[in-house]
Amino acid sequence: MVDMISRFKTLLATLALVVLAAIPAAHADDLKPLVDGLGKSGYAALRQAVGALAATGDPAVAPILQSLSTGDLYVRKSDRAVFAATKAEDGFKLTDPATGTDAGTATSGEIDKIKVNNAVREAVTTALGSLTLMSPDIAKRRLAAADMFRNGDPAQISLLDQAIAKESDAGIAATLQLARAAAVLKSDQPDADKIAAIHVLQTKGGRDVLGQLTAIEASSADGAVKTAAADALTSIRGTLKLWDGAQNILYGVSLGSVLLLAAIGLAITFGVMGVINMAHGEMVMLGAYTTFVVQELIRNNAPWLFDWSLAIALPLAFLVAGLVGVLIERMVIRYLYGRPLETLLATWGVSLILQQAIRTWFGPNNREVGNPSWMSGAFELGNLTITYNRMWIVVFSLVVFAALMLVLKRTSFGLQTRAVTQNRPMASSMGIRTPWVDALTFGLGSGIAGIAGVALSQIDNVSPNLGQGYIIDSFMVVVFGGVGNLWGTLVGAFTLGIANKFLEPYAGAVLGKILVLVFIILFIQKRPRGLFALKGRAVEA
Amino acid sequence: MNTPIDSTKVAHAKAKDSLLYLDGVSVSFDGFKALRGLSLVIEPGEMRAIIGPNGAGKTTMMDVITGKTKPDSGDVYFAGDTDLTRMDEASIASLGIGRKFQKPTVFESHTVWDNIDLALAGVRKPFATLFHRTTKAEIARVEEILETIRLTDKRDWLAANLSHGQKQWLEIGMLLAQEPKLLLVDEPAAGMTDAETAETAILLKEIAKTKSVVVVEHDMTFVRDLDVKVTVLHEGSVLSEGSLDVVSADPKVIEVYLGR
Amino acid sequence: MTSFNQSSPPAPVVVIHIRQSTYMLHGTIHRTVPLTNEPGIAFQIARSRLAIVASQPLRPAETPWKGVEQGELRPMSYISRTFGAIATAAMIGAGATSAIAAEETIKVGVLHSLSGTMAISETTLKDTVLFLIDEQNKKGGVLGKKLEAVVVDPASNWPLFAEKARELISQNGVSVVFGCWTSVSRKSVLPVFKELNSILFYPVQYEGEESERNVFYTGAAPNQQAIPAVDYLMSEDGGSVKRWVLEGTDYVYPRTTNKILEAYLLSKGVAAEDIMVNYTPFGFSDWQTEVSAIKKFGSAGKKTAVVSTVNGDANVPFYKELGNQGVKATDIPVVAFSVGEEELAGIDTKPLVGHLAAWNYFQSIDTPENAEFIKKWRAFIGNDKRTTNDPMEATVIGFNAWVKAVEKAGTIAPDSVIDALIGVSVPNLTGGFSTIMPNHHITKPVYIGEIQDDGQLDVVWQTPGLVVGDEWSDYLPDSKDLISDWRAPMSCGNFNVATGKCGGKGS
Amino acid sequence: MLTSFILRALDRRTSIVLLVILGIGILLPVLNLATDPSSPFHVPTYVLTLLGKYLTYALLALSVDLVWGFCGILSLGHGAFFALGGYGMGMYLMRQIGDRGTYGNPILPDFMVFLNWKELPWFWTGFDHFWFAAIIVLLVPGLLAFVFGWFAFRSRVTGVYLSIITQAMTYALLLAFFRNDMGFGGNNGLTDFKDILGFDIQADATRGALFFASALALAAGFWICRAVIASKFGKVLVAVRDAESRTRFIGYRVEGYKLVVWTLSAMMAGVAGALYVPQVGIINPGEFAPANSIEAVIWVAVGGRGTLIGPIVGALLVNFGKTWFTSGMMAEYWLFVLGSLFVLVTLFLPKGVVGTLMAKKDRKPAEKPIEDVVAPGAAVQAAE
Repeated sequence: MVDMISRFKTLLATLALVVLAAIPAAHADDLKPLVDGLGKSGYAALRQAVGALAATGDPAVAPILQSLSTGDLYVRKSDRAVFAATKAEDGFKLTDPATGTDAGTATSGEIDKIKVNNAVREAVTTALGSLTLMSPDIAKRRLAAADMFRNGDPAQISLLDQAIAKESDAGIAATLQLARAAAVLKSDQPDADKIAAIHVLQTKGGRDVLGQLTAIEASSADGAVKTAAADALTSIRGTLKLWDGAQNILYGVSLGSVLLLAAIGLAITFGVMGVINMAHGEMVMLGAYTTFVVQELIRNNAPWLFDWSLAIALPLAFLVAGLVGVLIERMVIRYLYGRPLETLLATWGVSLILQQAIRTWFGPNNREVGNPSWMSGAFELGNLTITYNRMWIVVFSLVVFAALMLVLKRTSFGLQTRAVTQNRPMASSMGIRTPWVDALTFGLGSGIAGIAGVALSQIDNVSPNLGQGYIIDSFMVVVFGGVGNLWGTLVGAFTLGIANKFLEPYAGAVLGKILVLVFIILFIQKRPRGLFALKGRAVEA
Repeated sequence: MNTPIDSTKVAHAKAKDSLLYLDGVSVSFDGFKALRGLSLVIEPGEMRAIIGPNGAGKTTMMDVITGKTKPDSGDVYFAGDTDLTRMDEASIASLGIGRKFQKPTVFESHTVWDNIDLALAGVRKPFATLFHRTTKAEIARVEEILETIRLTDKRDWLAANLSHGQKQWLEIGMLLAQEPKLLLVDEPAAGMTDAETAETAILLKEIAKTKSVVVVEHDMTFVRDLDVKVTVLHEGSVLSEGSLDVVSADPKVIEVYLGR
Repeated sequence: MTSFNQSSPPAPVVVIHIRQSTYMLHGTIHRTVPLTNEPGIAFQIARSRLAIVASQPLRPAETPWKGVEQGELRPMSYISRTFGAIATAAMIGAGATSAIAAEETIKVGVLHSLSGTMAISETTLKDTVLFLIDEQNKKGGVLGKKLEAVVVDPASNWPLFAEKARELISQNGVSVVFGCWTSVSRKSVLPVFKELNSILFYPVQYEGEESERNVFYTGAAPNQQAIPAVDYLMSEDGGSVKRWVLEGTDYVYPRTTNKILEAYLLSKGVAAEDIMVNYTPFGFSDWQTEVSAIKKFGSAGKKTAVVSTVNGDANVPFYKELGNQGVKATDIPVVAFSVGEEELAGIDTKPLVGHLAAWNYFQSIDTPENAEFIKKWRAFIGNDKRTTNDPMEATVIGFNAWVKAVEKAGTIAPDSVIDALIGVSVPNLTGGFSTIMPNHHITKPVYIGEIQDDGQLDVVWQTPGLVVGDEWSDYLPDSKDLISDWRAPMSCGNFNVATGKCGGKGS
Repeated sequence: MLTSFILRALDRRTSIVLLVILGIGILLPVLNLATDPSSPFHVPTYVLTLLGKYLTYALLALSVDLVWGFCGILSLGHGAFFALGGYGMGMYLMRQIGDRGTYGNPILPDFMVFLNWKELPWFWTGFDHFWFAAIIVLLVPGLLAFVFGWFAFRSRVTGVYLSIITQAMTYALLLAFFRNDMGFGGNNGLTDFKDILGFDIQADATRGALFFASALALAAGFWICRAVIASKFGKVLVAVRDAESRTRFIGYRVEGYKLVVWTLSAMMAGVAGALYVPQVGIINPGEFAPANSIEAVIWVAVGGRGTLIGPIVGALLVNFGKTWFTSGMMAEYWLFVLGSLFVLVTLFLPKGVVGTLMAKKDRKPAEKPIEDVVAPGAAVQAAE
């Protein structure tokens, strides 16, 4: 109790100091009660308090609200006073949110965190929007405008008008116009304005205006407004329908690229060497885990490198998976050439071992692999949302494919590989060290699987079961595309990907997959050697 | 199974009295033309030797005749009116065309006896074989063949344990067991000792008394031993035809084949 | 959902008179009802969903103990021994479950997958049980005997669960089993537990629609997780959601839960066209179409939320896709029932802040009990970052309840323990008490947490008191008339209040 | 004709094996029922059900061996036939529950009730009769195998391609049966069976009977396989395995042979599944998982393919090991062991245990274990 009082004294002292010290403190001071208002219990009260703070229009409020939404504001039980608190060695270090001046310390028992939920966060964003609408920082303004648009608030119309008048950046101005329109629709302004607003939104089009339009269409009584809204909706929905097709193709391509990545390594080990590697999925998994380890190291030692983590992981993943591949080839597969079914069994065994090894080593749980900044988020292309990670994976898969083509077609190693796979004795008699080539080719295939793992770690679980999910699909791709033909794999992957994505909306995810599988089974009957089968004795042999 | 005769074919008329009739047969694998307009007629009871450098299309020709490969164009008729291009291996085989591979292929994990027994003309349908019991006649026939191919004492050996030459013979024995009208023999002398080669030649001539035989061979001495009409293939079509002396005198042949 | 203030500890167990139970409403003695053999009354008692704080009087442990005949205190046959040896070599070395071993320790079976796809979730629970046994033995065990864990690995293979359960009970003579995660594994072992009359504690939230004499369900029933979550979202604080996407993995738990939620939402006046249900396969990883469908559904001018019953492995790609397609919690919040601290450990949660999860326990809950548990647990596991989660708490509650019941019954004979368990009330990790109800489900607080950027979940809402697990949902036509009360005289898991008969709908 | 076909198979070794299997099939249940639990010869129910399960696995292994060991068709999808048989039986057992289900609905199984299904889907009709289920158990796997095989063999899909599409087949079925809309109980499958043919499924006597039935089925399966192998048909199969195109060129239509043996084997697998379900008490889509089928293949490989006793021995050995390892602290290592088993057997014991032993003293052609399964097109290669 005593130290309570003393702490309170010091607080008063600091406050006094502040008052004497500076003028800004003056209104910081009359912010104080509002800020303490945040200490009231109940989310409704909290939202009101936020509104009240925002109403002051005082830029000093912005940081306070920021720290509120990030959950750094605490209320002191003793006097319900609100502070920004940061963990200190003994309990928390308090600072006055308004002035940022030190306000002593408190133990975790003495203060309660001010909990925020989505509703509050929303209120905060709106408030921040109105506050930063005029901010000199263009990025802030852009965000603010977007927020204003998302929850168009009639109360803000006048504010918006000012902002529009002042706004220099055309893009932001447009957004503000939309925001204004959205606000108008919710307001009780005359129908003429509302219809105008509707037209503004209609010209913008796209999914995010649908919401506001449907709302007004639903709410408003029959009349000009309703019809206008209805027309706008029908026209927008019409255009969106067209876009949906494009969207499906896009998704298909993206899925295809994943399949391609998963299958391309197999296309070498199975397609070129004729080795059934059931442990292929585990190679992918190894790649993913390599990424995890790399990121872990970076997190702990050099966080600034994080955006490069994947770039660093790629070669490592290739090496790790490649080496394991070479090992498997040397220790198991080389004794089984010409006995594909045995190879199949042996490698299946290897896959079990690898899985359990990873499980005992890293534990059975998923491991966190983060997206670097340039792989998170999405951008709009017309009405298409394209996520960066998907986009990069598509690009990446194609690059890998091209690189592989080059290696096989242009390099001497590639030449040797093809020589060996086509006529082993001949090749060896020509002085090619066939065992060496075998090992390297298998290593290459596995290494590429490893690279695929790096990419897949961006969209999927990094767990010991990662590989299992892809092995069957990748076999389907290779067989469907035609063994011994990388182009076949490419076409196969994208065909299956797109087919899958077009089925999904109608048949549902499960049935879609089944249909694709059945289709492949039947297809193999028709063309036992796949889409791009080479005819003739050379291949049959 | 006989396929309906297509009497509009002019070619067909000529095919009538031949045993095997190929006309303008072409086959290509991804652009590579294995056969280009090959024409060949085998008379009943005839024995024919076919020679030619590697890639001349000898094996492909056999594939076409035995139904393994379907020709892109051209006619293949057997015994005058049977269109082989429309049949699969099994039915062609049961028509009476036997084929011996270059590399001897016998059923390694079966005994010599079973190999012959399996090849024996007769039941071929799954359920028939399921309930089939070997008849006295069959046993006699197998023993007879074992005599011909001089493997009676090895009847209970696994084929896998036979020597290369013996496998060749066993395979010929299997052909005989099929009782074919026409035998296609691919390099029977390959990898045989001179003695074996000579014996094989005798054996084949023996067989040729009752059946038509087409022998594909590299080994000139062997072909000479056979002493029959020779057809020279080159790049998928007939280069020259006639007795070995005539053929070997042919400048074209000398150029592409012998004159190396 | 009647409930009593959880801060007040349960009244001491006062048995006034045999065949009589004391009921309590909101902390005050409400009424004392004599239990008669007349089912009508019995059903009234069970029907009035009051939290029970005083339990059935103890039954003297004269009932013959099946476990004994099953192969505990007798010299085992040769064959049995050889197999016993095989089955138990790992624990007791070559010697089979010999009488000596049995007398010195009380065996506790642990039936969680340590390999295969479910290892990801179940391994932790195995460790939890081992931890609890360790703790209990430090306190001197139970009934003066040390506890001994018998661990088996059903390898995520459902039939193997049944085999292993049989092995635990009849070969190793365990007196209780803690185990199972998926519903199918529970379904697969059920017949075994019934046949061999043993006890299973099932620690995972599940679809309900079950109440077996030999099973105690310490995880949440739908009304202890799903329905409160929906209530919250419908409230003003939750954003007064008007439009609902029920997204789930295609298996029984989501199917049933969504059926219940659909009925519940409709009963709350939500229009049918404002509900979208969608299912995806296990381990589904390509969520592009689904997420965009959600966005589409959400752009109808009404506040929309996603109720996710997506199963463990598929969640990471789901949330990654949500994050990347920019579905913000403030626009379309996602509330999940199978995503806890363990699952979030595999994701970068920054884009997910504000999405919700409904559980009966969160690691972040700030109580001394929880703090101490986490401390000890991390010490035991030797990893000071190791997370805790709801099924772990459920395991803790189950374990402590069992210990308490055994001490109450003074024996480990299943029948006595099963009876003794009802009404047993043990502290949970969130500062309250959880009581085992006559329907073999327990009373739990329900918390709604929002995902934080550190992978933890912060409680934003909680039920005022404890919620009694409702085994037979009131929102499914065929189960709304069913109740369960395993106390004599009713002793029925599916008593039909309409027909007044035990055994479901009857015919 | 048929009798001769059956009797012909009954050589000395076969008779011994049959007697042993049947002997066990009778002895163990008797020891379980007749002896007092304390007697040293008592067989606990746990052991009985466990071995019963093993026997059905052995039958599955046998069916795999029939196509792989003798005809060179490596099926990675036999689990599908096994599971289909299982579902057939499971559906019968579900209907037997009648109104004893938790909802007491006399017609609908529980999982349909709480998913608000109103009446029984058409494909469930008839399953209240045992004979109907019994027919389905043979028919459905047989039919699937026939259709699948008819396409695959006619278009000469061989070797790994065949293996992979068999895997795709079982995978597709796995996904299909996971769907609750299919009406097979989704991922929970069918469980909580009460009785079979009116006998309590949990009674020791019933278990004994089921055990004997499994032994009987295994014996029958063994006998049939023996008869098939001993016949000329069997010789053709082996011929196909060793040199497919050779067999064609002497006039056998190979696809026909493959189709017959493939269908037969699928039916055997179906029966195995049907006997498996009542003994383990549950059937669910997990049985379709490709991994299960592949595991069945390793039983055969361990025991020795191309021999008929091999798969039985293999199935028993491997599953015994599984039971042993998945108990207790060794659990973590089971997958290591299983994995190494795959590798080591294929590398060092290509003939399997029995095969290696036989190879020494035995020279029965039909049962001579093979060094090597024909690679895709290898036969063709030989023809080149």
